[in-house]
Amino acid sequence: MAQLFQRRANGIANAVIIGGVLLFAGLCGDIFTFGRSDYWTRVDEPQAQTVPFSHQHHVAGLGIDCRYCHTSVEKSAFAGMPPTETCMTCHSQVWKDAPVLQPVRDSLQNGTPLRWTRVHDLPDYVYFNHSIHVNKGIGCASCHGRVDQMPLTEKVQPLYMRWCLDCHRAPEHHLRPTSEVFNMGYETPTNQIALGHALINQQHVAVEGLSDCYTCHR
Amino acid sequence: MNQQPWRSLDEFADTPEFREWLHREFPPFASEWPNDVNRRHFLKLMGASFALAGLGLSGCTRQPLEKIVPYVKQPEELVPGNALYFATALTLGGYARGVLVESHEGRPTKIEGNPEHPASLGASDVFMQAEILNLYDPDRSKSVLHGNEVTTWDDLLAVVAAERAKWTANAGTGLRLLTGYVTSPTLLDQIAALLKQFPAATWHAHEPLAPLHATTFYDLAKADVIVSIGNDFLGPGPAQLKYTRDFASRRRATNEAANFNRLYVAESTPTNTGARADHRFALAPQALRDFGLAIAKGNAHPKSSATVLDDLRKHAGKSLILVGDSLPDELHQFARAWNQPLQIAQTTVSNVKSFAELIRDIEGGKVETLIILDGNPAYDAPTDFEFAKKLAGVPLRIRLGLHEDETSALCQWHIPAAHPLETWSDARAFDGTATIMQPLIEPLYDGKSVHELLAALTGNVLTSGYEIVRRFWQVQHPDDDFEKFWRRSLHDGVVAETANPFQVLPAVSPNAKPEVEKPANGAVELLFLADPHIQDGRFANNAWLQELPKPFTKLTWDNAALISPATARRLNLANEDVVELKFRGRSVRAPIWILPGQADDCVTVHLGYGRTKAGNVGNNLGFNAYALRTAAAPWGGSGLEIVKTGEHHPLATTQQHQSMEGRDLIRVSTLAEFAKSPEVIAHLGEAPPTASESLYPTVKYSGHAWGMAIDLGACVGCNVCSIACQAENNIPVVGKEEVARGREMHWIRVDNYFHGSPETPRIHFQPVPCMHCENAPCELVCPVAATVHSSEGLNQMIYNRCVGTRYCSNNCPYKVRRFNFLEYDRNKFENAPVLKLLRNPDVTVRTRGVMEKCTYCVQRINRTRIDAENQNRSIRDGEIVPACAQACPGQAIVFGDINDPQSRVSRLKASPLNYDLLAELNTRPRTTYLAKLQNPNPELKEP
Amino acid sequence: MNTPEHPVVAPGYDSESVTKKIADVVLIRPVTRGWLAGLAVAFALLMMMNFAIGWLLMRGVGVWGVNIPVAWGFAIVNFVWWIGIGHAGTFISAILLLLHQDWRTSINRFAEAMTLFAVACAGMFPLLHLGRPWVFYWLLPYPDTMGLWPQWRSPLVWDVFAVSTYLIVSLTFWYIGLLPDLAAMRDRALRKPVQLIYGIMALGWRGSARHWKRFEMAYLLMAGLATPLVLSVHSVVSLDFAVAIVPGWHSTIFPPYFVAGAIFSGFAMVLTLVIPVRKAYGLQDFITLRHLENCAKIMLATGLMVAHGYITELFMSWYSDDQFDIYMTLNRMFGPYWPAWWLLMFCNILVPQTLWFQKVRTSPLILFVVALLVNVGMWTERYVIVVTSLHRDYMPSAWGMFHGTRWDWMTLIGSFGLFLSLLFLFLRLLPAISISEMRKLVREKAEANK
Amino acid sequence: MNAPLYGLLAEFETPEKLLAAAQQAHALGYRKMDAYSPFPVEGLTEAIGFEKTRVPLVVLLGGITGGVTAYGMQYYSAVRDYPLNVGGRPLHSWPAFVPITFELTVLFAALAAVFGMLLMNGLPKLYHPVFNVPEFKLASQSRFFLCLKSSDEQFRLAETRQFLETLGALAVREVGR
Repeated sequence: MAQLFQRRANGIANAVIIGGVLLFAGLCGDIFTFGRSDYWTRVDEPQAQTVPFSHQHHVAGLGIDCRYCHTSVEKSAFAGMPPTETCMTCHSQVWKDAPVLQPVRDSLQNGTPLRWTRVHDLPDYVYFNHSIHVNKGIGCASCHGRVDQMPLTEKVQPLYMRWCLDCHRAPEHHLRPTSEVFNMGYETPTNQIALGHALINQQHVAVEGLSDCYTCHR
Repeated sequence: MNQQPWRSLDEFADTPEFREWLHREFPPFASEWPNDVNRRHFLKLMGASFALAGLGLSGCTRQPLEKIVPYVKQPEELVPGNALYFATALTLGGYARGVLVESHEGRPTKIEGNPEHPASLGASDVFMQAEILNLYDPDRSKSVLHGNEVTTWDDLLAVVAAERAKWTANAGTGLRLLTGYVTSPTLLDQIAALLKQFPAATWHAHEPLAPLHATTFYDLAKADVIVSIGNDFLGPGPAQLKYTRDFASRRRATNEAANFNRLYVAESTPTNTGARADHRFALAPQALRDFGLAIAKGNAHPKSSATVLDDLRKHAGKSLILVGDSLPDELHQFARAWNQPLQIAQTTVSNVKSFAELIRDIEGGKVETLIILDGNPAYDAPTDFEFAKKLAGVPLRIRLGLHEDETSALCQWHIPAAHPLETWSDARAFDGTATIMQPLIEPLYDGKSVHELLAALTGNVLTSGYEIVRRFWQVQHPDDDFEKFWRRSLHDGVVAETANPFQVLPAVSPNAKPEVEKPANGAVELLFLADPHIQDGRFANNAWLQELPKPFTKLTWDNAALISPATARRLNLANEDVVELKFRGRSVRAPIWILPGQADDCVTVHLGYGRTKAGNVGNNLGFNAYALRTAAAPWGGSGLEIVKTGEHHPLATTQQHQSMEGRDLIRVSTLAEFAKSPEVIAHLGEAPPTASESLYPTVKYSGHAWGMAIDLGACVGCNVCSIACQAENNIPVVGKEEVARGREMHWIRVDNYFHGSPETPRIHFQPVPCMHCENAPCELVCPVAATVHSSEGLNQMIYNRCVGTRYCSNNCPYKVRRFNFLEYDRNKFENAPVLKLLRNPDVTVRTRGVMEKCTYCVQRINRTRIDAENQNRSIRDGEIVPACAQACPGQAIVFGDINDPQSRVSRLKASPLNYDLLAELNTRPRTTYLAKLQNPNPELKEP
Repeated sequence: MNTPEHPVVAPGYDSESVTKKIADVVLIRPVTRGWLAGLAVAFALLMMMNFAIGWLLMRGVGVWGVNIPVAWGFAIVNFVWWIGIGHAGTFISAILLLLHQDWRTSINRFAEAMTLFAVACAGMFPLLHLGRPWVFYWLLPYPDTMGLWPQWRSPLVWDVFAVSTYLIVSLTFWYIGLLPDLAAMRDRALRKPVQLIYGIMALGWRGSARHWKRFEMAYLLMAGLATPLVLSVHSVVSLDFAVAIVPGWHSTIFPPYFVAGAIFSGFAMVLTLVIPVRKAYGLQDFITLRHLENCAKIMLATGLMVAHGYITELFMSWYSDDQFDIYMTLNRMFGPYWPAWWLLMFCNILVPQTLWFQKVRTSPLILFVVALLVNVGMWTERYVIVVTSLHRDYMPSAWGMFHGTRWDWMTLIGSFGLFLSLLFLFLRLLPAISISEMRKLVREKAEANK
Repeated sequence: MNAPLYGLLAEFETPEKLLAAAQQAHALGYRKMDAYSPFPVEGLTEAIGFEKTRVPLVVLLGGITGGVTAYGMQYYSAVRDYPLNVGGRPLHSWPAFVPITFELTVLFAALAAVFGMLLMNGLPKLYHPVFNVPEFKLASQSRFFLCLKSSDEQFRLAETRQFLETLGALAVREVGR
C-alpha cells in the first residue's frame, strides 16, 4: 500500500479545483444579477392596496389628469397624495355604495386617513423633487411608466442611483417639451437627441450640476 | 443606554391614541415614524451586511414596504412638502422678541427672527432658537395634577368655582396671584379685571433677576462713546439683538465712512460686551463701584476713569454710560440723566406688589389661596425667604407651569401650561411694540394658557385663548376694519403703532434694597450672574442650551466658581478643584474654573444650576448658587470664604486651549493703523501661495461659486450661530461625558482666545464653520469619495457613502468635521419619539459611524435653486441665507456667490480686511474672515 | 574578528537526520503540557479580543478613546505595528535569498509564518477601525448599483491593495516553499489520516528533477518580486501619514524610515519568538548563535537607520522654521505625552546600541530582553506619530487629548492572542524549518569540509 | 507484480551516483526517464535532457496584465465613468495611480509564477505510478531515484534492469501503473 491515493484522486483533485473556481465566479455573477433582479427591486410587482385603486380606469378610462389628485407635483418636492375628500368628490355620487370603496367612506366618516402601500419608495437620504423634474420636461411616464395601463400600480424602474445618473448625465435622452410632461402616451421622436439638446437650452436645464452629490443627497 | 427615564414616555408614545393622533396631524411624516420593527431591522442589517458584500444595497431582506398616509381633509394653504411660516413672538423675562416659525405639515421645526419686529430685526438669540426644543420637551407636564393624582381641567374648574363663591363673599381676601414679569396687554387687562372683581386680592410679581431700578433703553447707533460699568448690554436681554445690531453697525470698516464708536468696559467677570471693549478694566465689585462713582462724581480717580470721563465729556450728548444691575441706584440715576438724549424707551416700577410682601403676608397667615403663574419661586427665591417652607402654610396652592418643577411639587394643584407656540397670547417688546402671539400647533399635552386660567378665575364666559385675546384687541380697535387690522397684525407679527418710547411698562419691584457695603479689605468678593445660557434656571431642561459652550469658559452642562489666575495661584487652586464657598453663614460646594480676565479676589458664580425637578436633562447638574443668595445681597458682596475640599469635579469644556500660540488665526489691528495703511492686515500673517506655486492647475468654477465672509469686527460671540445651525441641521446632543471626550457635534463653533497678559487679556471670538476649501485636504484622503466638490465649489459630505475612516477629519487643518462615534440619534437626549417631530425633514438624520460637517445649509441652497429654476429666473444675491447668517444679530456672516462681483460677499472679500485662515496651507478656503479693528483711546495706554 | 564564527548548522548531520529531527517535532513528539498551556493562554486572549470586537460592533467606535481631533487611535497604531512586524519574514526569505545568505535557511520558514500571522492581525484593524465596518467592501472596486468607485487618490485605498497583495504573495510564497517538506511529512507520517492530509497538501510532490527546476525558478522569481513588494508595503503605509498635511505626518522621510523601522521591529519579533522556541524544541543545532547574532546585526543596522530618521525629523522641523512643525516637535518632547517620546528614544535608539558588543549579540537571554524592548519601543513610536501629531495641530481651539479605553487595550492584547494561537498551531502542525533547504545546506557544508 | 509496467525505478545512495546514472542512461539513448531527489541536484535536469523552463515568460505576462489592468481600472473609473472634483485635483492624477498599479503588477506576476509552476509540473497529481514502490517514500527524505519508463523505445525490461544495476543502484524495482 505504498500508493496513498487511488488513481481517480487526480481527476477528483482537478475537478475540485476547477469546480471551486467556477463556483466562486458563478456566485459573484448571481449576487450581481440578483441585486438587479426585478424580485429584489420589486419592479413589475403590483402592490396590494386597502382600496384596489386602478390608475388604468381613472387615467385611461376616465381621462383624469395626474394633477387632479397629485396636486402639488408642480409646486413641491412631494407630488401629493389625494386626501380622502378628493376621492369622495366623485364617489359621493358614483359608486357611492360600492363595497370596495367602504374604506374610503369610513375614512371620511371617522377622519382616519387611508393608508396606502408605497410603490415608489426612495431611501430617506435621497431628496427627490417632483416639481423641478416636471417643470423641466421629464414626463411622469419616464420614471413611473405607463401608469395608465396599470390596474394596480407597480414600479417599472429599479430606482437605483446608477439609473438616476444615466439621465442626470445625459438628460437629452429623456427631455420632452413641458407641454407633453403629463402625456402618458408620448412617443419619443426619432430626433430625440437633437430635440433633447434644444430643450436643454430652451427649458434651462443646468446639466453641469446634475451629477453633483448634493443634487440628491444632503 | 439609559432607557429608564423615558419608559413612561415610550409607552405613551406607543399608545394607539398617540399614533392615531400623529397620523392625523402629520400624514407624510407618519411613514417615517420609528418603531421597534425598524430598529430591529437596523440591527439585523448590521450583522447581515457582512454576508451581503458585493451589493450596493443595504439590508439582508428586500426593502421593507412602507405606508404612505394622505390627509383626510387637506388644509387650504398647505402644499405637502413645502414649509409654511407664521409670525408670532416669544418672551424672555416678559419682553417679546418677534419670531417667524417654520412649519412642515403642521410641525413647527425652526424659529427665526422677525425682520419687522424691533427687538428681533430678523436676528435671533440663543433662547429663541432653543425655544423650539422646549416645545417638544418630553419632560413637559402632561396632565392636571391634584397632589400626585392625575385629574382633569374640569375638576379644577369645579374647585375654582367653589373658591370664587368664597371670594365674591369676602372680596377675595386671601387671594394672591404670583406672576413673573408681565407685558401681555391681554393678561394685564385680565389681572386688572380680577383685582377689580376681588378688591382684597393682590397681585405679586417675582423675577429672580429683576433689576432693582427702572430699566431704560438707548439708541446705540447714535453713540460715539459707550462706557459700560458692569453692564453686559450685548449679552442676553430684552434688547440684546437691537443693541448688537446697532453696535456692529458702528464697527464696520468695510463701508467707506467708517465711523467707529469707542467702547470702555469696566467689569468683574468677562462678558460678551467686555470682549468687544476697546479698553477693558477688570475690577472686583467694590472697585467697580468706586470706578463708577469716580465718573459720576467727576473726581479723577483712578487715573483710567479720568481719561474715560474726558472722552465722555468730549462726546456729551453722543455718549452713553450703561450701568449694571448690581450697582447702586445713584449711579443709575446719574447715568439716566447723562444718557437722556439717546433714550428710546423706559420701564419703571409700577404698582405691582413685591414678592417680599407676599412672603410677609404668608407669614402673617393672610394668604388663603395662592395662584402661581409660571415662574419657579420655590427654586429661585432669595434663600432667606425660605419660600418653600412657608408655602406649606398656604391652604390652597395652584400652579400653572410647563414642567412639574420644584414649585409644582409644593402645590396641591398643578396645571400643565401651554407653550407659547401652542397658545394665543400677546406681549410687548422693550420699546412697547405689541405682538399678537398665534399658536403653531394644537397643545401637544393639552396644556392651558394663562389667559384661560385667568378667565376661569374671573368667571369669564369666553374660555378659549383665541376668543380672549381677540376680544381684548377688538376693544382696543372698535372701528369696523378690525378684521383687517387683526389679520395684518397676525401676518406682520407686530401691532402697528404700538411702539412708544415714553411708555411706562409695569416692572417688577425689588425684593429689598441691598444694604450699602463698605469695602472689607483683602476679603474675596462674591458676584452672582445669570448663567449665559440657562439664565435663572428656566432653560435648565433644554439640552441644546446645556450643551452650547458658554462664552470664555467654553463649559457645557455645568456651572463653576470663576476666579482669576492670580487668585487661583494665591489660594493654590486648580481647575475642577471642588471648594466650599462660605458666604454669610451659608455655603455650597462648587468646582473651580480659572478664567483669564476675571477680576482678582472676586468669585463669580452663575445662577440657574443645581435644579432637582427640572426634568431628565436638567436635574442635578452643577451647583445651586441661589443657596447663597439673599434678598439683602442679591448680587453678592464681600466676605466670601473659600475652603478647599480636596475633591475633584470633572468639567466638560469644548476648548481646552485658549492661547493662539502666536499664530495668525485672528488678525486684529486698530482703526488708526488701518486708516494709515490698509495693507497692515495682510502683513499680520502669511499670504496664500500663488497659483503658479501649485503642481496642479486650479479648477475653474463657471456658474455659481458659493462663499462666505465672516466679519470678526461684527461678531460679539453670542453663540447663536452654533445653536441656529443645530436647530436647522438636526444636530444631535451628545451629553456631558461625550463632550468631555471631545465629541461635541456643533457644525459651527465660536472659538474664543485670550491674548496678552492673563490679568488684562484681549479677548477675541472667531466663528468657525467648514471652510469649503477649493483644495480640500479632506477630500483627497477619503477612500470612498464620500466627500468631494460640487460644480459650485461646495465641499460636499455624503453621509450615506461614508464608511467612517475619519481620515478627512485628521486632514482638516480647521478641525470642523464632526463624527458620529455612537448612535447619537438614539441616545437619551434624542430617542424620545416626540423629538422626531422636531427634525428638519430636508436634512438627513445621520446614523452612527459617519462623518458630518457644515454644508453651507445646502438644503436651503437647493430649495432656492429649485424655486428659481421652476420660475426660470436666476438666484438673487442674498436670497440664500444659511441658518447661522440668518440668526446672527451682528450680521457678521455673509453668504453668496463669489463669481458675482456685485454680490455682498464678493465686495466684503475684496476688502483689505479680508484674509484666509491658515492661508499658507493653500487650501483656498471659500469661507474667509474680515480682520477685527479696535478703536482705542490714544491717550490711554493698554489695556 | 578573532572570535571563531559560530556555524550556521552544527556538524554531523545528513539528509536523513535533518529530516528526522525537524519532522519528528511534529510527527513523533507528543503534545506537551507547555504547548497546551501556551495555546490555552493565547486562545483565552483571543476570546477576550472577540468579546471586545463584539462590543465594538454593537455600540460603535465610540467605545474606543478616539475623538476629534484624535480621530485615529489604537486601531491604526496596532495596524502599523503588526504590519511592520510582518516585514521580517519576507525580508529574510526573499532578500537574503537573493543575497545568498545561507544562514537564512533555518529561520526563513519560521519567519515567514510569523509574517503571515502578523499581517493577519494587522489586516483586522483597518476594518474594525471603520465607523461602519459592514460596508468595508466599498473600498474595493466592483460594479455596484450606485455607479461609484473607490477614490484612488486616498492612501487608504493604496493600503487595501498593498496589504492584500502582500498577504497573498507571502502566503503563496510560503506555501510553495512548503511543498517538498509536506511531501516529506506525507512520507514519514505514521497514521493514514495524517498521511492523507499532508498528502493532499503536498499536491503529489515527488521531487522530480523537472519539478525542482521549475520550482527553483519560480521560487527565485517570487523572491525577486517580493523584494520590491516588501519595501513598497510599509512605504505605502507610511504614505497614510506622509500624504496628510498634519504636522508630524507630512514628511518625505517617512517611507524609508518606516521600512527600516518595520524590518527593525520584524527582526526584534523574530528573536522574541525564536529564542524560546529553539530552546523548547531543542533546535539549537539548526538555529545557532550565528543566526541570533546575524539577526542582531540587522537590528543594529536598521535601528541606526531609524535613529537617523528621528534625528532627521528633529533637524528638519528646526531647519524648516515652520512654526507648526516646531511646535509639534517640542510638544512631543515636552508636551503632555512626553513620556512616550522619551520611552521610544530609549527603546529604539539607546537599547539597540548594546548590540555593538558580540557578548550581547551571542547571549540569547540579553538578546531576548533587547528584542522585547524594541517591540515596545516600536509600538510607542507609532503611538507618538499618530496621537501626538493629531492632538495638537493647527487650530489651538481644537486641541484635545486622547486616552485609550479598556476596549482599546483589550483589542490590542487580544491580537497577541490571535497571533500566538496561530503560531502554536503552526509549530504543532508544520515543519518549522525548511527541511529540503536544510538538506541542501548540510550537504554543501559537508562538501565544504571535505 | 503482474500489473502493466510503468518503468524501472533505481535507487541510489548519493546525488553523484544518480547524476552519473542519469547521464549514462541519456547517453545510451534513453529519453523517457525522470530522476527524483530530496533536494535539487545541480545538472540533474540537464542530464535527463530537460529543456529550459518557461516560468519566467509566464511571470512577465502576468506582471504586464496586472499593471495594465490596474492603471486601466483607475483611469476608467476616475476620468471616464464618474469624473469627480476631488480637492481640486485633476481627474487624471497619474502620480496617485502609481502605487496600486505597482501592487497589482506584483500580485499578478507572483500568482502567475505560482500557478504557472504548478500547472507545468502537472500538480496536483496525488496518484502517480512511482508511488507504487513503497521505498519511493525515501525520495522525499534521503534517497535518490532514477526511473526509466517502459514507454521508451530503448526500454527492454531485462537489459534495462541489468544496465541500471551496473550503475551501482542499491536496488532496481519494477513500477506498476
